[in-house]
Amino acid sequence: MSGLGIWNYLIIIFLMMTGLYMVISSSNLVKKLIGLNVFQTSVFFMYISFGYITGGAGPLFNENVELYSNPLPHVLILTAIVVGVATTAVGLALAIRIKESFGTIEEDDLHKMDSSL
Amino acid sequence: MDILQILSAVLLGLGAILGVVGAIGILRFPDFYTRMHASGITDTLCTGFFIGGLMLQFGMTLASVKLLLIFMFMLFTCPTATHALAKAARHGKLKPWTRADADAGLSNEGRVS
Amino acid sequence: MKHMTGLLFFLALLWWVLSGYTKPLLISLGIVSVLFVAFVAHRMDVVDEESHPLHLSLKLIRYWLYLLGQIVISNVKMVLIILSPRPDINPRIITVRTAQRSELGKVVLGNSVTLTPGTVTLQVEGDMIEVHALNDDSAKDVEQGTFDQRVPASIEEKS
Amino acid sequence: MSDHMILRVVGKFLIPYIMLFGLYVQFHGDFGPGGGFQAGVIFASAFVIHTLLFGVRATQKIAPEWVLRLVASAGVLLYAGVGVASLMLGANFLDYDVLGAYPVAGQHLGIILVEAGVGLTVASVIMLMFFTFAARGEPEGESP
Amino acid sequence: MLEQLIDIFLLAFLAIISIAIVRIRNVFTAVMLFGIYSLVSASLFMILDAADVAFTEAAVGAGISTILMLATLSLVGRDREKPLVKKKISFLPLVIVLVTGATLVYGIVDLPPFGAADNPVHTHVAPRYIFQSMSEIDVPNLVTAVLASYRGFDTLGEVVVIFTAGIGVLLLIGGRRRKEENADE
Amino acid sequence: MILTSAALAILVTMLLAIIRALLGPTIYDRILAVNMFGTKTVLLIAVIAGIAGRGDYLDIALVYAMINFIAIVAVMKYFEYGSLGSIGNDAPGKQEGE
Repeated sequence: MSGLGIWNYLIIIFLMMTGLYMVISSSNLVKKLIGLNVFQTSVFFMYISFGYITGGAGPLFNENVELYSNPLPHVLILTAIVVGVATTAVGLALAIRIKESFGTIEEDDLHKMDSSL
Repeated sequence: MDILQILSAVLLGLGAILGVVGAIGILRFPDFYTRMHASGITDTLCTGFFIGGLMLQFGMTLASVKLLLIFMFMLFTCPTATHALAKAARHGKLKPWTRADADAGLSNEGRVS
Repeated sequence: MKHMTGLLFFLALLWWVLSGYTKPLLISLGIVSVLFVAFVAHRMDVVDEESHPLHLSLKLIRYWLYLLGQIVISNVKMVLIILSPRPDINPRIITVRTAQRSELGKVVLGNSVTLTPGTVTLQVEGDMIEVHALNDDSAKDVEQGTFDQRVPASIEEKS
Repeated sequence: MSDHMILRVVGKFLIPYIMLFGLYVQFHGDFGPGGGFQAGVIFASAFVIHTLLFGVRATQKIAPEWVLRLVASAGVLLYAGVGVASLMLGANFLDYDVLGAYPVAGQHLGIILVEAGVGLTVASVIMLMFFTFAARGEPEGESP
Repeated sequence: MLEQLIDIFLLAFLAIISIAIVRIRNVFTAVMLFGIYSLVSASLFMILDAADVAFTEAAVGAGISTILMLATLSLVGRDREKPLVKKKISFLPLVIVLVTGATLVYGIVDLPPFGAADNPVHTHVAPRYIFQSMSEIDVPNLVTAVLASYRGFDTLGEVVVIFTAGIGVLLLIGGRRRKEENADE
Repeated sequence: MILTSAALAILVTMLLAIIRALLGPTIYDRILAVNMFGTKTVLLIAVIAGIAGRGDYLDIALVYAMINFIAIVAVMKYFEYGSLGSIGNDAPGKQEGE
């Protein structure tokens, strides 16, 4: 395992954990969604790092290239990004509804308002 | 290393220096309006040098035309974005820093009147 | 109509520059795309003399060359200011009257002022423009109205 | 946005070219980076600029909501329809080999149609979402 | 080798920005920083040879998602985070995160080496995609070939998900508000 | 080699811009830093395209320039008007006195 690989994976885990921390600990719903997105991108990095080959070219066909990076993770992540934004939009819409119904998007206040939550 | 490579390296180097200088300006200047001028450097000439150097790298291909397109696009949008931002700041009553304030020992950075 | 023709020409040029392929399929797709975009742009009502100044092509090129020279000069000045240990800055907001009548002229002027580091257009209102200048030197340039005189005169004649 | 003259003029100038760039990305996905997903978003962003400059009601007149709903559904149907067509022609679902005279031509046709379906759906869904978000705070019927 | 220096730099940027996003209280600033985060991550995708992914991240992540978040903020008000009740600082989230992180770091050890051409990922279906696609599909962009042809079924699912998300947004906040909500405005 | 050094110089510029974005102090400073960061990213992508030797990748740089502009306009609009979809009172082409 080269040093670069460890650095890549360490940062990926770090980002994943910051995302998780944001989702758990911040009380603002929009910020929770940002945390969710950070978590999501860390997974994207992980996939793309797995697909990378040192010295390989990007997966665009070219006669004089022998070694390509793996196109499969790229395909999975490409669609995942768009789907991620679509689901984020649903989450934001939910936040707007919550604001309109309860008057706040802070989780603590919501808990205080409705003890059954 | 032929002459085009050297020229390209010179252009890229100048662009790099301008970029770093602009960034230093953004850190050094006292308030938002003056920082805007510093970021103007990196938007104009720095971009121009980089694009020029890259065009020499790519040679006479379609890629060079695309680079020119990027340059023209940025020439249109960068001042527009800067102006929009400045107008928003003016609209938001952000008070500009003046020499008099500094002389009076006031640091009114970020104060909204 | 004239503006639409100009738009079609520039769109076709853009497609050709971007694509670079001469396969019949891609060229026909390109034609369809250009026509579709022109249709949507017409529906959006964004094609007019404000956005497509066809009437000043040659003068605009000369103006651009002049502008480029100005940009280089003021960039060098800015670099010296930033790197000097005690920056010579004396920012102020000045208001100058422009000779431009048309909106396009004002826009070209405003963006030129912003493009040269050291001055930023803050507001364009009526025929007054408000400029934030970094120091006396750059403020003088704007007050003397060097750009104002150089902006192609034909912009005003047309509208 | 009458007080933002510079922004308005530059925006009006750029909108058609951004749309054309989106279509370029759509049709050149086979040869370079790009494809339906990216193209849809870029095409939609031209409408986003229009909304930012002229307000959501003006943009909704150009691209009414019922058209967008229709286009979004049409995109998914186009995608699935290509699959059904290949099913009808005796191959597996979404196996494009049978669509053309010979396999490679069929693959080309299939990919172009499928990407078109993706592009239509993504562009119209993004536009729908943005319009919905932007129109939420607006009073009804205050159109020019 | 120098290219990998860029990679290291960009990853460090990402770490700095993510810490800043966690620390900052103002939600609007967090959204702006998330815009930067998207830009950096797209550059990282570029340097890791994933041009198509960078393209998507540039258009979608940096553009549309920032704009949607801004639209949301304009509707819910740009409150600072937690202005009303001051919750007592709990260490539970931190402990959970640290424990999970430590477990994952332990898991790194068994991962295959970064960037080696004979990793398990590259041996199973990828060679088929890379070496057969020019004769089977004849599309130079391998990502498009895999996306639209080899894994077309997958992509159909994704498109349906996006469509459903659009319907969801319309159902949640589309249309006009109810009467009583209009009344008390 | 040249190109990689240029990329590193851009990275240094980006780092300084990030510092400004983190320091603030006003929100406008942050937006300015984000804008500058965006233009530098465009250049970085262009340089990476040069390193890879592929003209196709320049499309991505073009998208960046575009998205950066849109994002800044959106932020500006959010700031000045508090809403992204408002100001429906002048249709394109119809000029109003200021």
